[in-house]
Formats: sequence, C-alpha cells, structure tokens
Amino acid sequence: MNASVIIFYILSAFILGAALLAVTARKIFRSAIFLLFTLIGTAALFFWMGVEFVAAVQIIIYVGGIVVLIIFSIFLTQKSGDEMPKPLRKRSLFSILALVFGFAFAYQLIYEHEFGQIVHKSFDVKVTEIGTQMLSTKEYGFVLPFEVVSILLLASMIGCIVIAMKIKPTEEREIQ
Amino acid sequence: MNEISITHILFVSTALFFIGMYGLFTRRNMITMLMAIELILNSVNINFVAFNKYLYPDKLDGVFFAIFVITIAAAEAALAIAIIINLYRSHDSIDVEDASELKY
Amino acid sequence: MGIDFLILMKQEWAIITILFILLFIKVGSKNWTNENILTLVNILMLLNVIAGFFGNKDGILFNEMFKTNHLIVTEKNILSLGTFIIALQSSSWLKNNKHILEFYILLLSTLLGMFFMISAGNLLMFFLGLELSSIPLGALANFDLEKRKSSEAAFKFIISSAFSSGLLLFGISLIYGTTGTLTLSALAERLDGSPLQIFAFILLISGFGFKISAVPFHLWTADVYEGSPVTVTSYFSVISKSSVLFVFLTVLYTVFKPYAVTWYNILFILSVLTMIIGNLFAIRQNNLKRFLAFSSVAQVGFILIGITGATQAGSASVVYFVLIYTFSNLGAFGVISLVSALAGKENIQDYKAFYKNNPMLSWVLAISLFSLAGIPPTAGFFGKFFLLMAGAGQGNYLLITIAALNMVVSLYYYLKVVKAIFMDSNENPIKKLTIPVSPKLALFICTTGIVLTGLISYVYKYIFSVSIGF
Amino acid sequence: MSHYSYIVFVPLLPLVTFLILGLFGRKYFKIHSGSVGVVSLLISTILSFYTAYQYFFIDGKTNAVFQNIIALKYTWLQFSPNVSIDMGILLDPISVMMIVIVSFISLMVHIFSLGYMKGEERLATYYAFLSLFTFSMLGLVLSSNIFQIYMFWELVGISSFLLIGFFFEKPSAVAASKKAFIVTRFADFGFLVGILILAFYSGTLDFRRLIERLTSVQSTEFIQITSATFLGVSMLTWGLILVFIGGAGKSAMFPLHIWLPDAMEGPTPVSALIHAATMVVAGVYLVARLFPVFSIDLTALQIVTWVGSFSALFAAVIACTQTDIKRVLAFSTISQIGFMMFSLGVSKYGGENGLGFTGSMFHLFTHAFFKSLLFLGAGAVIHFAHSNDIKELGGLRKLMPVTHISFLIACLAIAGIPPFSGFFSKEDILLATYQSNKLIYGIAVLTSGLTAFYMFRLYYSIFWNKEIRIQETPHGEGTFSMKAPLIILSICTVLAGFVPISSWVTSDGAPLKSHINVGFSAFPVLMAAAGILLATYLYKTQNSRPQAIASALGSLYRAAYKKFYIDEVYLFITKKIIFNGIGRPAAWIDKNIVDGFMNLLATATAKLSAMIKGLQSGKVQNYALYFFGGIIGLALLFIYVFK
Repeated sequence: MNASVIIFYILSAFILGAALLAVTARKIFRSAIFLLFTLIGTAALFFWMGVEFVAAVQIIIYVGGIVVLIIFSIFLTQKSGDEMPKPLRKRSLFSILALVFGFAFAYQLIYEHEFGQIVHKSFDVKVTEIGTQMLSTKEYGFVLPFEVVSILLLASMIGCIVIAMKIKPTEEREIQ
Repeated sequence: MNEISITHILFVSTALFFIGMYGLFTRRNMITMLMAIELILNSVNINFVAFNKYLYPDKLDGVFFAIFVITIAAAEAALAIAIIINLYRSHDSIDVEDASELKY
Repeated sequence: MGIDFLILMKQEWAIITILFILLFIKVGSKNWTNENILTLVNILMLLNVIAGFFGNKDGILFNEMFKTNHLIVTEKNILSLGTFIIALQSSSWLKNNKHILEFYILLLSTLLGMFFMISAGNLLMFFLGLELSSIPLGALANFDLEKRKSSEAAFKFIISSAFSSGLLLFGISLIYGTTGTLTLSALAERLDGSPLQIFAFILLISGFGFKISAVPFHLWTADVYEGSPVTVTSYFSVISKSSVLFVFLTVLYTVFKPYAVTWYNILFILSVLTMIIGNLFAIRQNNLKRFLAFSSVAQVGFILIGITGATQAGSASVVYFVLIYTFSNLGAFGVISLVSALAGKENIQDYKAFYKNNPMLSWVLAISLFSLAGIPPTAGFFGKFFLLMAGAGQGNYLLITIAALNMVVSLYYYLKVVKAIFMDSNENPIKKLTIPVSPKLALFICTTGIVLTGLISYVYKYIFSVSIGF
Repeated sequence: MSHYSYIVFVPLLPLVTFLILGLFGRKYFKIHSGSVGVVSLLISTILSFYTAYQYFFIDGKTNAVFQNIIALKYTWLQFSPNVSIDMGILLDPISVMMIVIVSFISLMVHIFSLGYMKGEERLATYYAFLSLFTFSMLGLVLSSNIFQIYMFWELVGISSFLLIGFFFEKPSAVAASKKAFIVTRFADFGFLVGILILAFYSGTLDFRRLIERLTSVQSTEFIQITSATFLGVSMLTWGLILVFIGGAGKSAMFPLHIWLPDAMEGPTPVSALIHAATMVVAGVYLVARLFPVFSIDLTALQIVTWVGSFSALFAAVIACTQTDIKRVLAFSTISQIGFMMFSLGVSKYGGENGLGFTGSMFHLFTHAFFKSLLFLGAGAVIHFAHSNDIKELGGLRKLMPVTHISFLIACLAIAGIPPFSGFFSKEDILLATYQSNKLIYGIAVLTSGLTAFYMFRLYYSIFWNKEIRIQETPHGEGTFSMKAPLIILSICTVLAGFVPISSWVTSDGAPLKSHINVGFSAFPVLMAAAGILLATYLYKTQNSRPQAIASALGSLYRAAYKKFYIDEVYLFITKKIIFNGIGRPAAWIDKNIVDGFMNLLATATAKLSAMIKGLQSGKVQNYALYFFGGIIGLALLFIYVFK
C-alpha cells in the first residue's frame, strides 16, 4: 500500500462524508459549505487522477461559480440561522429503502462487470492539447459541441435575466 | 502508480450519485435540492474521467464529456436559481411542499 | 468541408441566423414595436420552413458528430413547421409582452438544440442537444412571470429535467465505460449485452421516457403543461416531444439493434402503461390544458407501438403520425390558447355552448379532437391505423388489443369535450372572439393539414421512402 | 372493365351533395336543399339500377357464374412494399344488390323527409347529413379492400351519430347518439384488431387476394394462420370472431344491441334509413363479404349462428312488451337481422349448400323494403298524431287510409304470409336451417310466430282498437311527398318476393334453383297465422269484441262465456307468462344487466381513475421517486427475469 492509495481512500472518505453531511445538515448554510467541501474533494480526486485541467475547471466553475451563486440565492431567500424543516418521515423512509437497494443493485452490477484490463499508459492531459482539440474541426475535434454549449450558455443567460429580473415597482402595483 | 481497482473509484462515484439522489428526494428546501443535483452531476464526472484514464486513454472523450457536463451544470443551476427566486417572489417560500398546487 | 459544411447544416444555419437577427434587434435600436417583431419573426420562420425543403443532401460532418440524411431533414422540417405554427399562434398572447424578443430567442435556441440532437452521431452531441432543448424550456415555462402556477411549473420542470439528465448521464457514462466509445456507429458494434450495459441502456431509455412523457416517467407532464403559458405548453407537447421521439426511433433502430428483443419488451410495457394511465387520468380532467396533457401522454403510448414495429413501415408510421399529431394537437392548442388569451378561460365547463358564438373555432377544435381520437376521415385515423399496423407486424395482438380498447376509452373523453361545445346549454357562453390574422392562419394550416395529410398519399409515400428499418 | 367506371358517380354524387349543402346550404338552399338532395340521389339511384341491369343481365356472368369485377382500382397508400391500401370498387352480386337497396331506400327517405321535416330550420344540415350517410354506406358496400371498408364503416358510424343526434336540443337524443357511437366503436375495435390479424397473416388488404389466400388450404398463408394459436384457438378463428364482433356492433346483435332502441331518438325517416335497410345490415354484409373465409372456419360460423339466433328470439320477446312504436320496430329489426345472421351461420359455401347464404341475402333485400315501409308508416303516424305510444293511439284506419294499407302490407310481409315478400325470403332461411340444425329451426319458427304476434299487436293498436280523438290537422294524413314513398314501397313489398334473387346472389356466383315446397312452408305460415289470430283476438278491439260475439251468437251464451274463458286463458298465457314471465325479465335483463354492464365499464373506469389520482400528487419529489422506482423495476425485470 503506497501513499497514492492511501490518499485515494482519504479523499474518497472525505468526499462521501462531506456529501452525506451536505444532504442531511439542518442548517442550509452549513449544507452549502459541505457541498463546497465535496466539490473541492472531487477536484482533488481529479488532481489525483492526473487530469489537472478538469480539476481546475471544477474549481473555477463549481467552487467559484455555482456555489457562490447558491450562497447568494440563500441570502436572497432565507433568513440565516433558521433550521430547515425536517424531511417528511414517510418519504425519507421510502427514499432510503429505494436508494439503498438501488445502490446495492447498481454497485453489484458494476462490481461484477468485467471491465477491460487497466491500460497503464501515460495519461498526460496537457492544457494546450485540450485547447487545440476543443477548437479543432479535424478528427478528435470538439468545436461543434463547444459552439452548441456556447449557445446554451447564451440562452440560459437570457432566460435567467428575463425570469429573475425584478419587475419594476410601478408594474408590480398594477399587478396587485 | 497505483493499485486501485477501477471498481473502487466507481464505488465512490456511485455512492455519491445515490447520496445526491437522497438529497433530491428528501430535502424540502429547493436550493438544497439543487445542491443535490450538483452532487449527482459530480459523480458522473468522476465516472467519465476514471473510465477515460484507466480504460480508454487513447482519446480524451471522457475528459471532454466531463468538461461539458460541468458547463451544463452551471447553466442548469443558474436557470434553476432564477426560477427559484421568481417562485420565491410569488410564494414567499422555497419549501417544495408549498409548490404543489398543480396536481391530480 | 467547404460548401458541404454550409449545405448539410443549412437548417441549423437558418436558425442561428434568425437568432442573431433577433439579438441584434435586442441590442440595437429600441424602435421596434411588438407588432413589427411578430411580423418579422413570422416571416423569418416561414422562410426557414420553406428553405428546409430545398437542397437536401446526405452527409456526415465533424467526425460523425453531425450527420444528416433525408429522413433527418424531413423530421427537422416537421419541427420547423410546428414551431412556425406556434409562432403564429402566440401573437395574441405576446402582443403586450415586454420580453417578446427573449421569448423567440429562447424558443429558437431550443429548436436549434433539437436539430443538433436529431443530427447527433455521438452521445456527447446528443446530450448537449437534449440539454439545449430543455434548459431554456424551463425559462419559457416561467414566462407568465407573475403567475404562481407558472413558476411552480417551471420549477417542477427544471428539477425533474435535471434529475432525469443526471440519470441519463450516469447511463451514458456506464455505456462509455463498457464500450469505450461515444460515437453511435461504433457503439453499435461493441454492445455485448452484459447486465451493466442493460442497466445503462435502461437509464438511457428513462431519459428518453422523461422527455416523451412515457409512464412512469411522465409525472411532471400534466403539472408543467397546466402551469405553463398555453403557447409553451403546445411547444412542450408537440415539438419537444416529437424531436425526442425521432431520436429515440433512430437510436433504437440503428444503435441498439443488438438489444432489439430487450427494447421490444421494454417498449411493450411502457406503451401499455402509458396508454392506460394516460387515458385514466385524461378522463377526470377539467382543465383543458391538463386534459390535453394526459391525452398526449396516451398518444405517446400509441407511438411506442409503432416503434415496436421495427421495420421501415414502423419508422415511417411514427414520423407520419408525428406529423399528423403536430397538426391536430396544435389545432386544439391553438383554439385553447386563443380562448385563454382573449377570454381567460381554460376549463371544459367554460366551453359549454361554445358553438353558439364561435362556430368556426368550435369546428376547428372538434376536427382536431376527432383527429386525436382517430376518427376517419381525419388524418389521425390513418396515423393511428398505420401505427397499429406496424405494431401488428410483430404479431403481438395483446398489445394491439389493448391499444384498440384504449382508443375506445379515449373516444369517450374526446367526445365529452365535443359534446360540451356543441350540445350542452350554458347561460353565458364565451362571447364572440375576434381572432387576429396570424392565429387564424395557424388554425387554417392545422385544419388543412388534418384533412389533407390523410388524403394525399404522396406524404406517406415520401416519408416511407426516406425511412429506416431493419 | 372500364365500362363500369361510371359507377364511381353512385357514391360520389351524395358526397358532392353533402359538400354543397354543408358548405353553402344554409345560405343559398334554405328551402330547396331537399330538392337538391332528392335530385342528386335520384340520378345515383338510376345509375345503380342501370348497373344492376348491366351486371345481372348483360355481362356479369362468365360460364354461368357471376364474376367479381374490379370496376376501379387506385393504389392509394403503399404501406410497405407488400401491403397497399387501395381505393377501389368491387362489383359482385351482393355489392350490386346492396347499392340498389341503399340508393333506393335512401331516395324514398329523402322524398319522405320533404314532407316530414318541412319547416325544420336546419333543413340543409339535415339533408347534408343524409347525403353523407348515403355516401358512406354506398362506399362501404362497394369497397374492394378491407381497409377501405373499415374507413367507410367508421364514416357510417359518424354520420349516423350526427343524424341520431340531429335534435341536439333534446338531451335524450344526445345521450342516444353518444351511446350509439361509443358502443359501435367498442365493437369496431374488434373489427380493427381482426383486420390487423387477417391482414398480417394473409399479407394483403385486398378482399379478393385475402379470400384467395385464406381459403386455399395449401397456401403458406393459410397454414400459418391456422397453425398460430392464441389461448388454444387458431388465429384464423380469432380474426374472424373479431371481425364478427365489429359486424355485430353495427348490426346490433346481442349483447351489443343496446344502442339501437335508444337510437330511435333521431328523426323517424332517419330511423327508417339507418335502422331498417342500411347501417344495421352492414354487419351482415361484412360477414357475407368474407363468407368464403368464414365458411371454412366452423367455430366462427357457429358463433355467428348462435349469436344470430339468440338475438332473433331475444329481441322478438322484448318487442312484445314495448309500447313505443319505434321501439317495437327497433327490436323487430334486431330480430330480423338475427335471422339473416344465423342463416349465414348455417350455410355452407357453394352449390345447393349455399342456400342459407342466398336466403340471408334475400331476406336482407326484402327486409329493406318492408322495414323501411314500417318505419316511414310509423313516421307518418307520429307526424299525424304527435304521439308514439300505442296506448295513446288507435282507430287511425279511417283517418290515414294510405298509411293503414301500406302498414298492413308491411306487417303481412314481415309476418311471412304469402305472397308477400317476407314469406319467400323467410322460406329460404327456414329451409336452410331445417337442413342443417333442427334446434335453430325451432327457434326460428317460434320467433317468426312471435314476430307475427307483436307486429299485429302494433298494427291493431295503432289502426283499430280504441278510437282516439285527433285534432284535425291542416296537413291531413300527410303531404304527397310523404304518401308517395309509402305507396311505392308497398308495391315493392308485394313484388320483391318475386325477384329471382336466388339465381343472382349466391355464395359462389352460380345460380341456384329456388323451389317452393308447399308442405314445408305450411307449418311456419300456420305459426305466423296463429300469431296474427292471437293478436287479432286481443288487440283488434278494446272491449266491444266479446260483447259483439255474444250478441251475434244470441242464445249461445255458454259459448260466449266459454270464449271469455278461453280469452282469460289466452290473457293468462300472454300477460302473465309471456309478458311477465319471459318478456319483462328479458327486457329487464336487457336494460339492467347488458346496459348496466356497459355503464359499469364507464363507472369502473372513472372509479379507477379516481383511485390512482394519488399518483399525481403534485409533489415533485414523489415524482422523482416514482421515476426512480420505474427504472429499478425495469432493470430488475430485464436483468434478472427476462434474461
């Protein structure tokens, strides 16, 4: 057992523990922080696997973007410090049953599946290579998905603006 | 560099996936539901990267997929939060039990 | 590359061009009135529809990320046509909306997403197309900004859709893990039928099932349909659904050919459940939008029967039915959207004695409902008959019998609406509505489509000639 | 056979009329829409008669056998390389006979309606619907393709829905039209599945090829369809039974007959058209059309026989208890259609054995005349007296002489008294039945006795019995346009029996010698006469008859007394046993059990849908749970069970 293996197990435990806390914590703010930990843990796992670029993207977009957004929205909609309502007992019971079973089932399938031999090939993901491929139209080029995703971002930005933009007070009175 | 079997990594991702689902099923606060979805998407990313690295390292399909999933997660989260904020304006609550007028 | 690149993707280019024109208008001058914008959008959409019929070519681009052939072009044309009709119909609702440009930008970007999804030769492109076609839809569902129901519907949609895409992604990742490829054509050769792969396949089907609202993945449908603005509801129920059906068909027929027995059985179960549950719920609805939501769930059950046919006739009958379904459903929604916008009424009781003041609208609604119920000589009859015939090719008469029984049940509730319109008395029926030009045109197109699609044999002949099967 | 191509105008003219009246009728033909309908249908009728003349007398035969002629064929939808849907016109003895009947009866109804519907505000709509119905019915009988027949079949359903619900201000009419539509649609689903089965195995939708492939015992199609079984019954039988269910729905066979009596809510001429001569015989026509296939499948044929004979008896018994004129006629229709059905059922294919087939078609032919005559007569009575309850009617013979005579002729015909037409056709049926199944023969004879009884009960109740006071109406017995069809149809009813149908319409196209066997026919005729006598005894007068007899016979008081006594016995038998003991329960069963079952289906569906409403709880997390449950369920099923 070498250091790399130990690191993996520590990371895994950290990710899963933080995730569990993120979905069970009663204070929403704590929940958000645990989510942050999970995401950072995942980034670390990517780092451990040697795909630094994905790890960086993970940190920039998730940690820097999504979690911040979530925390903002918590501020907008919640008085801090309040405990969140408990989940409905009946539903949590059913969920736990279904999910424990589902997990056992899915993992058993994964466990029994014979994946191909692990290829010990150097897996060096250089940022330049990703950049080139991302905009290449040749083989292994990802320019089309890149463009599609950019339209998606544009559209969802417009959607967000339309929906979240506050209606002017004058109009609001008219509505009421 | 390691002796970790791929199934171990998949254990982490699958567990994360189902933890996320648990959050989605039971959390009553909409924002926490959204967080749970982020967990689900994260676990999928681990899958993609792990498969790519350990089984099919010739091409970067999995890595690219993961990057796109992250982007999509961002777009989805942004829109969902916009919708939640709009809903908060009319409902004065982001408890999911309060948003169940449409039924039967 | 080169010129091919322009020709093969012409429909996508057209949509992107319209998107950019709208963006420039948004960013640029402020002098555009809503009416001008509506006219412009309608003209652009019409041009798009017309352009779709010329210069079709088969081909593959971007290393199989984008592929096109005559069937795909036909499918895209159906979607364009449907979107054009919806654009025409939405005018009375959008006339005074401040966000009219944004509405069309969102609408068209989802259409673009569907185009990429249909053309996808790769799971990544498929997934991105699917997301592009569903995330902005969440925003559209919320377009009645100040209505409680609208935001509830949008929330339900976005959460369910995120959930379903999570499951779908998990499925895709497992498929990637077991085969090592994301390219559809390569995938077909590497499927080995291991349990994990079947699990992944089922996750994939659930993703499709969510979008086409097949039972038990349909539960979001009615709530979202009811809460959203009518125009968006019709978009949901016709365009969004059909696009995924097209992809579903292609994916099952080409990629998952080795799993033919498995998916045949899965579709059998799904279609029986879908028809029965959809019908049972449709019977008890009072809100017309909700009613149509469930009836469209039931329709999907029939379409699944056509898919099980697994022959060229099967795929032809599905595409043909979708075309007819587009006309019929949009006809019904068109009337409902007019009444909702002009009189603010959506319940079946409100439609009692509707015929008295609005005979033309009543006839359009009745014809559309007849077509949905599959009564000759409306096109819906031919569509349904062909679906059943394609399904019968597999020799599963249990399925056909259940389907035929469900047709009778569905007849009951469609007639209920028709009866309310024509035969029930009402002390204050809906007043005479003055219909603007463009919805009138839309209804005219729908009615003509319902009548003629069945009678002109060329339509089916053409669809059959471009269809695929095995 | 291009010289038959004019026949396309026979169905096309009513269609054009429908379009013209439907689109412009309300504006331009407010008063004249009736004449437009009549004229166009007249041309259509003349063309049908000409076709019949040409077919039967000039060139229908090759080697003394009537041929199937495809007058027109147009491949319309190519479903797949092998299966195509054609629009075509098939001429053979039955279709030629049917177009004559349909167009002629429809013409009579059109003419009758000129008077009957006078003053109706939506006259143009009425004639438009009539034309649509005529078009669909003509299209149905001329279809060369099983899909085409199904399409017209549904069209007939819709147009009858429109006609029955014509008086849509009446809630009962609306309910009746909806019921008719849904019950027949329920049956049509059987038809649809049947078509799919037959088409799938035979690989064609074309009638000629389908019959050819499914009747030749060596063909691969035949071997496949008979070797494939479901629940132990071969697919051929299933297919035929399902097709028969469709036919039974339209032809109102038990237990799918419940729509027909209610459907009398429509205007009476419509009842005459739909329920006498056209729509209700569509089922018989369908079985006859596929008869070569039916004839090799004994199970299916047995079902046809038993359903037909049971319906015949059952409906006749119920008819004895009804007091609404139109309902009596409705049940008598069911009963007569039952005759046609079981006659087909006992028949075999070809030669002398095909007598049942011929008899059935013959009866269809004669029944069309006398039943439409009865309905139009009833229409005239209702028009005149404004009542359709026999308890409120009586003594109309002097006030309505034309109607009276024609009604009497029709009653004699339906009772099977020679030389009226019903006698000849019933004769063929009874003979065929006697040769093949004595039990059915017994039922048939009993039913024909009952038929005579209830028809004359109706006749006496309307035209004799008590005298009622009718306010003198300005239109008198009816306009000329109402009387003329009655007279024409009466003549036809008398003469139709002498038409040599048996040498034209046979199962295999070869002429059949018809022979009247006096010894054989005596018994049924006596049976019918007994029924008539009994009815005369009971209903001709109200109370005066026994007294008149008593005074005429003077001293024979005891005899009169005895008569009275016999009367009592008769009364006991009829009132207590037939009415209360059999008729009422049968009617009750009909109303509560059969009808109730259909209603139960509706309520059960509604209940079920209320029960599962919890599924749609409005809570998105529950939705997600169900979603997940669905996936796990499917996965378990397909990984462990179906693996």
